[in-house]
Amino acid sequence: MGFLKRLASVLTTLFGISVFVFVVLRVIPGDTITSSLGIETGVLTPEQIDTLRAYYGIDKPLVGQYLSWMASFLSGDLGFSYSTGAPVWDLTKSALLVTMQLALFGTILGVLIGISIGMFSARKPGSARDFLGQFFGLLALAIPGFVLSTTIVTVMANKFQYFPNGYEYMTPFEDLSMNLQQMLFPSLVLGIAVAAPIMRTTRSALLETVDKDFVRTAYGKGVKPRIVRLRHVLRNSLIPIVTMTGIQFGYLLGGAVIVEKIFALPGMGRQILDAINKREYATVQSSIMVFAILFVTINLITDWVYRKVDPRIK
Amino acid sequence: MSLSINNVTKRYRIRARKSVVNALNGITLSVEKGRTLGIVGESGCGKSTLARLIVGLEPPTEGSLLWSGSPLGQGVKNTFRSRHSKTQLVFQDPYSSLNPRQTIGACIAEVLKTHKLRGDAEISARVIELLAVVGIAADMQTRFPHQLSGGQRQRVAIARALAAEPELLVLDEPVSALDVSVRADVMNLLVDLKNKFNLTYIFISHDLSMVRHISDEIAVMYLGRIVEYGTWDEVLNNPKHPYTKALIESIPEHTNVRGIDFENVLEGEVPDPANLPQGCAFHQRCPLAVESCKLKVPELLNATKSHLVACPEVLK
Amino acid sequence: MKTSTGRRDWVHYYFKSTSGVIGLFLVLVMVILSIVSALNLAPIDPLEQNPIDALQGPSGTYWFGTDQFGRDIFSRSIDGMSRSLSVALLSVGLAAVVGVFLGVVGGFFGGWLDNLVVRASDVIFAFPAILLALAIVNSLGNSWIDTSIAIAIVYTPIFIRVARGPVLTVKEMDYVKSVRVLGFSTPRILIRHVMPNVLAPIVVQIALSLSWAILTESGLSFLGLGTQPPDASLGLMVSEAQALASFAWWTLAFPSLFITVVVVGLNLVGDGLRDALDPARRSSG
Amino acid sequence: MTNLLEIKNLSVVISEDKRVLVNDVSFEIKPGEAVGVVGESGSGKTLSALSILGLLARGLKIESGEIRFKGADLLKSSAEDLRSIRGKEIAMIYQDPMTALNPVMKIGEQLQEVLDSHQHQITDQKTHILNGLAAVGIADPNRAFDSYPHEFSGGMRQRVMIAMSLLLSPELLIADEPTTALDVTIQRQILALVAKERKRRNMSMLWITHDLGVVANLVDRVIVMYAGRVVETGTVDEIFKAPKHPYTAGLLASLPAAGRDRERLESIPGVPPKPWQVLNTCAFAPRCKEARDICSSHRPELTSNESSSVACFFPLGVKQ
Repeated sequence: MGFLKRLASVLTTLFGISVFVFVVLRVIPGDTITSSLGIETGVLTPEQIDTLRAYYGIDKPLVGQYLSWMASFLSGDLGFSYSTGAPVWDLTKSALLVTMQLALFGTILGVLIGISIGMFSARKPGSARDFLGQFFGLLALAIPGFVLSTTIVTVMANKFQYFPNGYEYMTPFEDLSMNLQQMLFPSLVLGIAVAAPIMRTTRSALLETVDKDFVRTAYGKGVKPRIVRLRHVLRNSLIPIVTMTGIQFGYLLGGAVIVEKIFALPGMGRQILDAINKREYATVQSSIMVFAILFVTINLITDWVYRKVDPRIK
Repeated sequence: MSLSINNVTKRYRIRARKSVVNALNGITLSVEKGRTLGIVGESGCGKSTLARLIVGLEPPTEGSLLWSGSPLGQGVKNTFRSRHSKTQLVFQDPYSSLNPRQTIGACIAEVLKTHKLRGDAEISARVIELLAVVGIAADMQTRFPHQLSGGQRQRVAIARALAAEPELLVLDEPVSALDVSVRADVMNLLVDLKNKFNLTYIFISHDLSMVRHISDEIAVMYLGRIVEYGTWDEVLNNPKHPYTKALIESIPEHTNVRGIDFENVLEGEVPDPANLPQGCAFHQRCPLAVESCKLKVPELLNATKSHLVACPEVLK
Repeated sequence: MKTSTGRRDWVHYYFKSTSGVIGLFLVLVMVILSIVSALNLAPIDPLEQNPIDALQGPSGTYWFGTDQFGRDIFSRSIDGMSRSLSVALLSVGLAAVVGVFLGVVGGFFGGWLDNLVVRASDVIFAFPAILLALAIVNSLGNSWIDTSIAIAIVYTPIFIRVARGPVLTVKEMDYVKSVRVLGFSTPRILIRHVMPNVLAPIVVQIALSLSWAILTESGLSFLGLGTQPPDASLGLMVSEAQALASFAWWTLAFPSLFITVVVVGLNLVGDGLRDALDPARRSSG
Repeated sequence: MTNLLEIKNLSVVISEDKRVLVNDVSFEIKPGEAVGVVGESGSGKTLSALSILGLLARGLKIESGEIRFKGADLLKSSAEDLRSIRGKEIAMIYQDPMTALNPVMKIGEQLQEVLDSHQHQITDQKTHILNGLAAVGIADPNRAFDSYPHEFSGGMRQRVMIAMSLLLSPELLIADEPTTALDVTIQRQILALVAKERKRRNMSMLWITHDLGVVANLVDRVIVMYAGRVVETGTVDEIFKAPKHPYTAGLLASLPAAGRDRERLESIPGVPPKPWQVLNTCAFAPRCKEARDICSSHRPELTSNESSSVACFFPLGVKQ
C-alpha cells in the first residue's frame, strides 16, 4: 500500500471516530444544556438558554452541529472549560505531555520485561522456568491496575514513608529528579500490565519460529547456536511482538485513566475523568478526540516499524 | 451431448499491484461425451482456473461454456441446481476437500438430501452403495476424514461427487497428493467409474505420465493459452510445439535409466502472468524464436485435421 | 489410527491439562458463590450496617472482616462477584452474537458490507477500551444493563475480527468450494460447513473476553461509574479501601483476590480450550 | 575403498512415547558416489537424512545406531565438532525453497553467514559469494546479493540454496527432495545443475526423493525404504532393470510410462503401514503377492550379495 492510500485510510478512520464521538457524547445524552447544567437550568432565563444553545451550537440541526464542532476542533479551538473558563486546548497541552511520558515509560518497561521473560520461558518449554515465566504472565494479566496501584500506594506510603506522588506534580523541565520519581510507580504498573501479553506473544512466537525451516537451514550450515537464536529466531519473532506492542499501547492509554487518578498525575485520563464528573461535555468530547488521534498516530508508527522489521511488506 | 468452451477469457484485477492478470486467454475447447480430455501445464498456466470455470465456481470474463448447448459457467439463477449437478469437481488435496467435522457417511447423505435425489428411506442404502462403488467398506461411514488415509479420502471425495449424479467430472490433479504406491489404485478406479457410469472426464495435471495414461485428447497450456491440442498419440508421440517438446523431455522416466538429457535444458523461468511479454509468451525461452514471435500472439492452427499447434515456425 | 468418533475428543483432551482443570475449578467456585449471593443465601446481608463491628479483622463471624460501616466483606464480595459476572455474561453475550454475526457475514460475502464492518470496527478499536466504556456509560447511565451495553460495544470488534479471519480462510478451503459446486444453498454452507470450523477461536475468545469484561467492569466501578453505593461491587470496594488499607488490609485484600482469582480462572480455561480445540496442537497421533 | 559416510543400525523414535519411525537402518556412501534414497511419505527417508547432521525436529530422537563420517561417529562427537562439519564438510538442501531461507535477511548476508561460521582460506569473500551465485545460474549476482528471498521464484531460491551449500566445497551434499516443489521444466534445470556441479567437484551426494524417475536419471546407487526400513539396495541398473524386492518391483510396475498399457495399471492393494506397527514382521507382507506365513511372523533381514542387498524371504528372480 502506498503512503497516500495509507493516509486516506487513516483519515477515514478519524472521520469515523469523530462521528462516533459525536454520537456517543452529544446525541445519545440528549440536550447538552439540560444535562450539563442539570437542575440549574431552571434558574436560567429563556434568553440565557438560547444564548448558551447558540454558543454550544445545539440550536442547529445535527449535521450542522457536527460540522461546526469539527470546524472549530480543526482550527485548534477545543472549547472552554465550564468550571475554570480556561480554553480546553491549554489544559490539554500540558496533560498530553504527562500522558505521553507515562505511556512511553510504560511501553519501554513493558517491552523490556515482556521480551525478557518471554525469552526466559521459551528457552525450555515445559520446564520449571517456563512455568515460572507463564505464572508471572498470568498474574500480570489478572491483577487489575487499580489493585496493583492501590497496593503500591498503601505499602510505600505507610510502611516506607515514601510517596513522591503526594507532592505537587513536577514536569521534567521543572524538576527532573522529582518527575522521574513521580513517574516510577505509575509507569511500572502500566509496564507490568503491558508486559503480560508481550511476554505471551514473545514466548509463542519464539517457539513457533524455532521450528521453522530456515532455522534448520541455519543450523545445517553450521551457524553457532547463539547466533541462530538472535539473528534468525528472535529477529523473525519480532514481527508479532511489534504488532502486540502497538495493540497494547491503546490499552496503556486506557490504563492511564486509572493510574493517573490514583497517583494524582494531571494527565489526559484525569482530565477526562474530571470533566465527566463535572459534566463538561466540550472538554470530554475534545479530549477523547485528541486521545483517538494519538492512538491512530501510534498505529501509524507501529505500521512503519512493522515494515522495517519485515521486508516482505511493501 | 458435449462440453464446448468458446473463446473463454478470465481476467483478475490485482488491486494491490494495480495490474490485471489474464489467467485465461481465448480458450476454445470441446469434449465429446464419454471422452477424457487431459489438460497439462505448469503452475500459472491457468489449468485450475479453467477447472473452476467449468464447474461454475466463477464466471468467465468473456466467452461461454456450454454443456450440451446450455450455459454452464454463467450464474443463471434458476438453473443453479441442474448446472451444479451435471458437472462435479474432484480436488487435488483430499486432506482439505472434506469437511473435518462431518462423518463421511453424513457428507455423502447431505448431497442426496439437499438435491432430493433419493427418498428419505433410501438414503442410507444409497450411501453404502456409493461407498462400495469407490471401494470403501460400509462400516467406515461413521469415520471422520482425519481417521482415513489420503487414498481413502480421495475415494470419498469421488463418491461424494458421484452422489450428485454428474455427467462431467473435472479432476484437478486427483492423484498428485497421494503416495506413489496408492496412485495406481485410484487411477484404475477412475477408469472403471468412467466406463461404468458413462462419464466424461477433464483430467488436469502437471504430471504428463498420468495425463498420457488416461486421456483421449490432450491440451497443453502455457500462460493462459492452449499451445497444442490433439489426440494423446499426436501430442505425446509427435509433439510439434517447442514447449510441448521441452515438457516431454523434462520428465525423468524410470524406464529409461540415465536417459534424461542434461545438456540441452530449456532455460529461463516462466514469465510473471501479470507482466507478459509481447507476442508469443514462450518466445524468450524458445530455441526456435524469430523476430516475428515477439510481435504477434500465434494462433492455434491445424497441423493435421485433429492436431492444432500455436507456433507458425513448426508449421512451415 | 484411532477409531473414536473425534467429536468428544476435545473434552477428553481438555481434562488432561492440569491448568485447564484448575481454571475450571476456580471459575466454578466463583460462579457458585455468585449464585449463593443472587439467591440471597449469603450468611449476612451485604447491605446490613453494624457500626459496632466496623473494621473488624477476619473472624468466625466475618470471614473476610468488615468495612467502615461494619458490613460483612465476604457477603459484599460475593455480591460484587455476582454483579461482575452478570455484567460480563450479558456484555460478552451481546458482543459475541453481534460480532460473530457481522464477522461471519462480512467475511463470507465480502464487498462493501465487509468494508463497512471492518471500517466500523477499526473506529471502535481506535479507542482504549476503558476510555470508550467510560464515555458510553457516561452517556447511557449507571445501571448494570447500561454498563453491559457499554462493554459490549467495546468488545464487539474483537469478535468481528476473531470470526472474520477464520471465515476468510475457511471460505477458500476446498471443502467449502466443493459444497458450492454441489449446489448447496448459501445458508446451509454457512451454518453446516463454515460455522463449525470457525467455532473454536470464538469459544476461546468468549472465555478471554469474560475475563476482560470483569476487569473493565471493576475498573469502571472503581472510577465511580457503574454500580453506585451502597450496592456492593468489587471495584467500588477496592476504591473505598484506598483510605482504609493502611490499617485494615482485609478491605483491600479480599475484593482484589476475588477479581484476580476469577480472571486467572477464565484465562486458564481460555488457554485450555485453545489447546484442546486446536487439532494442530495435539496431532501427535 | 573406504566409505565417506556409514550409517549403522540407526533407529529414530518419537521421544514422548518411543514409537519407532526409523527402524534399524544401515547404508553407506563412498567418496564421489551419488546415492539415492527412495520411499513414500512416512518411510523414514527424510528422518534418516536429517539424523546425519543432527537436525531432527523437537520431539524426535535417535534411539540407537552409529553415523560414521570419515571414520568418526557423529553421534558421539561434541556439539561444536558437529557444528564445524555442518555446512563445511556436509551440506544440505531442502524440499521447500520458499521456507528454507530466512525471510528477513538479505541473500548475501545468508551466504556470508556460512563463511563467518567456519574456518577457511578464502580471502576475497564477497567475490567468492558472487562467483558462487553466478555458478548456479543467477543472472545478476550483485543484485541477488542485496535482495530478500521473497523477491525470487522457487526455482531461483533453490539455486540460491545450492550456491549456499557449495560455498565451502563440501565432500557430501544431502538433498532432501529439492525439486518436488518445482515445475518439471525447472526441476530439469536444477537436476542438470546439480549433476554438473557434482561431476566438477567429484562430490558425494545423498539424494532423497519419492520420484523414481529422478533417481533413475541422477544417481549411481539406490536405497529403497519402506515403513522405516531399508528393503533393497543396488546399483541404479539393478534396481530399475531387475528389482528383487516385491515392493520395488510393484512400485515400478504401478507407474504409467511411455509404451505401457493405457487401460490398467498394476496396482498395489492397501496402504503403507506405520513403522511402529510392523517392527518384527515384513512391513510389506499385507500388500505382497508373494507373501507366505513366515513373512507376517518374522522379520526379513537385509542380506547382501555383491553390490546389492534385499530384505525379503522370497526375493524375485532368485531360485528358492
